[in-house]
Amino acid sequence: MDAFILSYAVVNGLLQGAIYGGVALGLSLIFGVLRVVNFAHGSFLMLSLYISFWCWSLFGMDPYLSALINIPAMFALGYMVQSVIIAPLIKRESAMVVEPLSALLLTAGVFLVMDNAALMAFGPDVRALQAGYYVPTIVVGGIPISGQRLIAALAAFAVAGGISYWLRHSDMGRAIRATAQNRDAAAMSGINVSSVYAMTFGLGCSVLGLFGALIAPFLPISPAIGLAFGIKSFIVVVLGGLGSISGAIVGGIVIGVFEAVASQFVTATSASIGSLVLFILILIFRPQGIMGRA
Amino acid sequence: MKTTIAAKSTRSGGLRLNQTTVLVTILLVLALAPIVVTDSFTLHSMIMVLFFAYMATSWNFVCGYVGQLSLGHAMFNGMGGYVSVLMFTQLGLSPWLGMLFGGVLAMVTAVLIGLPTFRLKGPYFTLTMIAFAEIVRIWIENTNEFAGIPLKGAEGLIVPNRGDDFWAFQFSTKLPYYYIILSFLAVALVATAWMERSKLGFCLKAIRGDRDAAEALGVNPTFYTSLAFAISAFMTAIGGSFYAQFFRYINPERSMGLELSIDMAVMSIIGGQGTVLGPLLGAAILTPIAEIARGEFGGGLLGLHLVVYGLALMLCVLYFPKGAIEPIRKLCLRYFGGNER
Amino acid sequence: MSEEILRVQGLSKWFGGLQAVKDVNFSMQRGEILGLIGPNGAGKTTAFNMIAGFLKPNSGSVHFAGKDMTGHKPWDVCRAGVARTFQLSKPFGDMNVVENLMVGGFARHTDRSRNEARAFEIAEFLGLGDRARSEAQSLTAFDRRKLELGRALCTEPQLLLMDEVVAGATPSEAEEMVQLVRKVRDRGVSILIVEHVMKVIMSLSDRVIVFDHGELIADGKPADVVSRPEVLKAYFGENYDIAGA
Amino acid sequence: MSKSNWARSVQKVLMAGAMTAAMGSSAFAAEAVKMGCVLPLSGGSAAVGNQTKVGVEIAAKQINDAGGIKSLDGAMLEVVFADSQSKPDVGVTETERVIARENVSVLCGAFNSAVTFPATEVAERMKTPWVVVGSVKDEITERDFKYIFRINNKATYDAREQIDAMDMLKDEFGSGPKTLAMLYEGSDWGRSHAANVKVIAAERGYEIVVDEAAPPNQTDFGNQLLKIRAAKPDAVIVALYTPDHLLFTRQMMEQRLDLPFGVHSVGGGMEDPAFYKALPPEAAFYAFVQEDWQIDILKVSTDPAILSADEATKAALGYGMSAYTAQGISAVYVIADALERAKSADREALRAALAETDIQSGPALVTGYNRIKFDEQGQNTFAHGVISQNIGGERKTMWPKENRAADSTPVWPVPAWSDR
Repeated sequence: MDAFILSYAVVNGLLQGAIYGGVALGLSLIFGVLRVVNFAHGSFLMLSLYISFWCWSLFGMDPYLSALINIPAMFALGYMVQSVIIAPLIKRESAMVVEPLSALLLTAGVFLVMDNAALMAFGPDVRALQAGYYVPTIVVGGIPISGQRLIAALAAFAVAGGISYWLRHSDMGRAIRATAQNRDAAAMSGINVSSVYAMTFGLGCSVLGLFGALIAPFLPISPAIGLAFGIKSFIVVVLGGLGSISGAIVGGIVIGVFEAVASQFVTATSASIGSLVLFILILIFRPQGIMGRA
Repeated sequence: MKTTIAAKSTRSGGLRLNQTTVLVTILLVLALAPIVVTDSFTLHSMIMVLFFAYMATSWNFVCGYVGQLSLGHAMFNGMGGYVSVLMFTQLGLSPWLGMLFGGVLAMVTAVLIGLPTFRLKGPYFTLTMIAFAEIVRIWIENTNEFAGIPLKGAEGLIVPNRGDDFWAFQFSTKLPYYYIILSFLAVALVATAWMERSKLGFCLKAIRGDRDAAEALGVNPTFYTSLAFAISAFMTAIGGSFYAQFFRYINPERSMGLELSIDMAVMSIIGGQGTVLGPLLGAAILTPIAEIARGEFGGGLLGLHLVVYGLALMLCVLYFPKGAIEPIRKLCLRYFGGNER
Repeated sequence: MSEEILRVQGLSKWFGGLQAVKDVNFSMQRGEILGLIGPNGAGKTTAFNMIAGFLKPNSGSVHFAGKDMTGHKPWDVCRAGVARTFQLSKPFGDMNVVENLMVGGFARHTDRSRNEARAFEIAEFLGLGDRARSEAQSLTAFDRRKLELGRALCTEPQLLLMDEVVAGATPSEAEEMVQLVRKVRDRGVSILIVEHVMKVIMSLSDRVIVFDHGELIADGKPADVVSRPEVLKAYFGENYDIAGA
Repeated sequence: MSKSNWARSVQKVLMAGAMTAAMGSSAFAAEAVKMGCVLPLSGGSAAVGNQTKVGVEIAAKQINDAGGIKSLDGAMLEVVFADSQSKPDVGVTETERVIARENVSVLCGAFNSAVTFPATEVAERMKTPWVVVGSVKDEITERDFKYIFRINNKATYDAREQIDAMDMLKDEFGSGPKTLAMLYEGSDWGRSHAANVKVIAAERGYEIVVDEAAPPNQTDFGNQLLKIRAAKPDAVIVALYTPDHLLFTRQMMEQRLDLPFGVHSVGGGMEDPAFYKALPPEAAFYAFVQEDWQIDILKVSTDPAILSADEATKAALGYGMSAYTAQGISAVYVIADALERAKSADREALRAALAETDIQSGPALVTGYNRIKFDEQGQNTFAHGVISQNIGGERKTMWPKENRAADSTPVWPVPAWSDR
């Protein structure tokens, strides 16, 4: 393994890993605040990709520009899913019937409905959109870097930073953090918990709205794409620490670089088995993840 | 005859007799059904319903009672199928024996996996089980040969046709398969009913209710969950062998895929997890939905039945957390009186 | 009243850099009700959990009826004859009162009908006889607490560890609980009770031990112990010490 | 999607009604012949299944419009579609259903080898003839079955043809690849193809330097591409379905990965019209594609049935015929041919007629074969793939040489990205 190939692998892994991390941000945020593992996470991304596709295909809208539609649309959808589907469960839970798996099952139901409704509505065909212009590939030290992927990767860092800042410095952000730490105490100090939950869910989904627009230009879109990203996001988030914003990015990069480097030595399939093993080991021995607090 | 049994049990008002009666009645009706049903397709569909009922019951045996959501049970199904088929094709061993080896392998795997993972709570456990099952599936899909055993990767295994041969577990008509899966299901249901009343059932429910309190009451959670998990894995593996023999073909994608695990879990949950008859009810409701959606709409409405699954799952979680069996049970109570089932 | 049922020697526990329990020694006689008191954060619950097997001590030992039980798992401790109740405990869902009680019975016997009969008996004993077939979830908070006690009794303990039995109870409920605990003792069960409500401790305990900052600072008759300056200081702070001196 | 399906079926019913009315009372006498068609209409291979379905519908409509099966008093062909969901057990159940319930005379399908293999066994047991569409697994026609017929290639043919084409180009131009990389999807089709290529490549003296399976629905091929770059093979053999093939091709272009003797795809994504709609044309320049039909047949053919089928496909799907559509059309014409000769919709008679099939002209040969004739195992021994090269955005047949059009010249070796 020469140094050039190795550094190439690391660059690939960084790019892909940051994208994984960006996609996983919402999952981590939602878990951190609501303690809900959103099984339908990938489905939201799938839908967001389709929105970008249709905007382009029907109105010729630039995929990056379609973020302006995706973000509010996904926010609204997330807000609705939380307040219509999940909120009744949380209300029931506070009435002492605690069933920790119910939320997972609910979102699994959302996943089944969304993925298959997409199949019914859009058909199984693979779609891909082509921007009218060509985002150039940059060559650094002989290593070609896809411009589109670089944009998405940089956006992941920016969004993670932005959310962290916002959580710390805005009123809503402080309310969200307070609710995450102690729901009942937050409610007693006058925070509208159900609105915070819906906001958080909407925010988590709107991140997917952004990334849908950012990765649509280079990713083939089909109803099945959601699950592929969904499972990757679970791995990333568990690795980084469920609920941690920076952890999502770190987890994404660890997985990205791990798979990129490992697949130069073994087959890519073995590398993906390796990342699943890593996932299990983390869950068993350090369930709080790399960045999570014990 | 059925009515007399029912009447007697109502009079005696026995707490458990009611459930036993319902169970026996259902099994009797199913056993007699082929007298009326002669059409081979209907029989085939009924075999599929019983098969899924059996799989859901196996899943329920541990997950329903201990309150953990395993989405990795398909792995045991695959093990059962692969071991019995490979022993048949490589060693000429009858699948009737091979399935026991498959079951034992699944049991051992279940204990090895269960020991570290059953400590994990809720979603963590679910995700870990998905990961384990995916590892096994991806590994088999990409392994043509392992230690001299031809696993044939994603291509899958074929069971050579031997015609009508009991020892080869092959029959030219559907009827034998029907009675085989029906007896498997009967055993699984009786085992569940027995387990529910035994120490094991009480311990599992206690662990589901409050793990710390259960420990304080002398329940070793690791021991009892592992025991139930092993039995559940064994039953699931036997189902995998049946599947392999019935279709005479298995591949990793279908036999070990996430979709089968979701089917098993969703059927149990919608029917009523942690009850004896819930999974049977769930399979009886959901399997035909898939058949009808396919039969009526052909390819017109792709994925319709899965949308229905998803909606049913959400409705159940929100409004019938104990599954569809709960309202039915209440209705029965109102009309037939007596104690709870 | 001479046989020693519990002996705790040199028990210590650290959490990170913090020592929650410091070299504690005490013992209990068979048939005794021992009260364990102390201000918040004194290490009562930690010591309690180490005896019940939920925490492993860093050093020291716990002997039960002459047998070393140090670091044994909760279920083994239970089978050896030590039961415990929790400050916050949920009844087991989807099970009625009798079935909840039967879980305890299975710790010692596998015979279902025997356990069922015994569970009914305990339900009567607790005054829950008329609710024996009710869903445990539907009980009032206080009945749940009694159920919690009943489950522990069904394991047929020789020693019962009770954690805050009357927290949140009304005065009349507290009185009922005190009577129940006495009745339990009359059945030959020794009881170690952690409690905040002084009145309960004073009326129930044969003897009281006091914890402060992880150390055992007093051991004696309830009336004697509460008047000791170090106990008053632990409860009311330095100011009291100055004022009283 | 579903809307257009509805519209189409309504249209079909209306057409059939009008037809029967026009033909008077004799048409009422002839009972329609039912044929079952098991296809993956949902699940992983749904895109392909739906293209095949369109082909089957078009061919059935053409035959019915032309007066149905003449030897059966103009009996109409009625196609019963069944969805296998790309799953073996569902495929078997559906086969059972259309045979027992719908009482079809003949079946076709089911694209996925994993489905076709057990489903054809049901057909064999229930003595119903089955015309295999799309499945290439060798064993399907190696079981001494009497009722199973396959028009298209076996898997081993596909692999051999790819290497044959390389050998041919080597002879023609005096240079060719020595080392090969293989990248294939990690399920049945990709893996069995790779296994076949390995055997044949070794026999012909090629060295496999990269051997990578990819689980379906990848989100990134950067790692595999890098591995190929590091191993510096002369050419790469690709067997991927559409989504992965798209991603691979796009990233290969972005990364400017040069291979002197190009990309050799065994079809999959590169024979799917959706593929070419989704990429800039230059991404697939100079790629070789092995397909189960001749892509430029529409330029060669003058058969009105084939030309109108292409129009009908465009109307239904928005793009012209693909290998999958063509295979659906071919299967229906083979069945219609057998029905004409059998003069009966009886399964036994139909089986006998299928076994005697010897078609040398007509729309059944839309896939580009010279002849359809089954051996005693039911395999069409005249099946062969066609390998094209993408020249300026157009796939031109290069192999077999006989099928090459006059103006088609292979570009060999292929130019580097920087020279394009």
